[in-house]
Amino acid sequence: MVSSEQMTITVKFWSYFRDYAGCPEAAIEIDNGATLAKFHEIVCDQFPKLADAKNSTLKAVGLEYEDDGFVLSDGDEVSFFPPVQGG
Amino acid sequence: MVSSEQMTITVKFWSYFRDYAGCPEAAIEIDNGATLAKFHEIVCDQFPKLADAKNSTLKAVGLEYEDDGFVLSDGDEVSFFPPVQGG
Amino acid sequence: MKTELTITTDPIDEAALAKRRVMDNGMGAVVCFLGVVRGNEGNETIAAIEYEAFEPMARRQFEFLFDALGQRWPVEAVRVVHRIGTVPVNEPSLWVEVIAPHRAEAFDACQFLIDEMKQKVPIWKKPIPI
Amino acid sequence: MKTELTITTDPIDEAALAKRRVMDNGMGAVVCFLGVVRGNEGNETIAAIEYEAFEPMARRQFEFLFDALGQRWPVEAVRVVHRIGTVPVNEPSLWVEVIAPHRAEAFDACQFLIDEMKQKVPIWKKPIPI
Repeated sequence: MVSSEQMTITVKFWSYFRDYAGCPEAAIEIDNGATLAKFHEIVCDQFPKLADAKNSTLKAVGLEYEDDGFVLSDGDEVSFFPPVQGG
Repeated sequence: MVSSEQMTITVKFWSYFRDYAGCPEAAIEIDNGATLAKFHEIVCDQFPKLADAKNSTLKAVGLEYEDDGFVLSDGDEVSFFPPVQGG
Repeated sequence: MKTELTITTDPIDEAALAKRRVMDNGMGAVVCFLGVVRGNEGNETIAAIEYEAFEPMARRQFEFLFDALGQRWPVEAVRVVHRIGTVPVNEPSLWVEVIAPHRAEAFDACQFLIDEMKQKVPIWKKPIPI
Repeated sequence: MKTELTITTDPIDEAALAKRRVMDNGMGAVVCFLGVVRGNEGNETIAAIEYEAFEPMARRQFEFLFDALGQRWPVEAVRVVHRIGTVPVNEPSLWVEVIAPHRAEAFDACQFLIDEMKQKVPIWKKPIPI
């Protein structure tokens, strides 16, 4: 159960980050008001292989890129992925 | 009749230079060893409207551009035309 | 500016795309780019590339790029087709078309779109060995 | 480098040209350019442009440009179609295709060819009023 000081954030992993995490997505509990940077740290603690790619990780909330300072809200859907390679 | 000190050069006019000259081509007699520059002068004397466009005239001998210093030979085919506009 | 974005597992049909082109009388330049899967990736010989897209985000990011392009150049229309799934060697994975009044802006806008796409649009590739 | 030059009074058939394309497995980029007759030339509204070519010299000059291009970029193939005679507004007068391993060189080589063509190849245009 989530306490009133915590929120649930869904994180999706794309491309080989899915292999690193071992799953396509996860629901993570985190303190209210946490930033995207803090969330990233927590996810890296839980999925250590993602920590190795931390500096090259691209981060989106919903359908848009967001900076580390972005303050998450309960129910946000975060995506972590490696550099894109379209074309 | 062409004397042995003279040669015959054919000149072709392209695009609106044909209208300026009033004909698509002409055979011109000129001294042996004349340069393309000298030939151009003589053609401009004969077709005065071409003299107005003298500085923007492009000059070819056969199928290649040549400089004013190019020395003509008997039977050469010269082309004079305005700036090209392909595409 | 007219825009058309297709993200599909179907092969890219250039002839059909050319036939559907509609352009204004004031337009003088069409630039098309095809990105084609090469038979080697690094030192490895491959059979195909598998493209994966986070499609809703890819669509949003393409919209941003179309907006940026339209603010910068007087382009009449942009069409993009990105094939995803398995794309065999020698087949196109990307087709981009830009229609503009003049040549220079059509080339610049087309290259801008591809450059930016390769930075922003969440599509990834995985080489499939022979 | 493979080259193909067509100077013709026939309309340019993009779909047929696309179908006839053959490219090596090492090639990753195709850039096509279409130059289309605009409905106005300066301030004048026109119906068509009449293109005139000094064709043997145009062919020779294109050969020089193909040679220069091949020395500068690792291009596999260049195809050029220039329509001459009367080309109605909204129809293409020029089609250029460059095939190369990578995008940047395909774009650069294609633009080089068109820029140089507009300086060197003896083709002229005359607007046909409505």
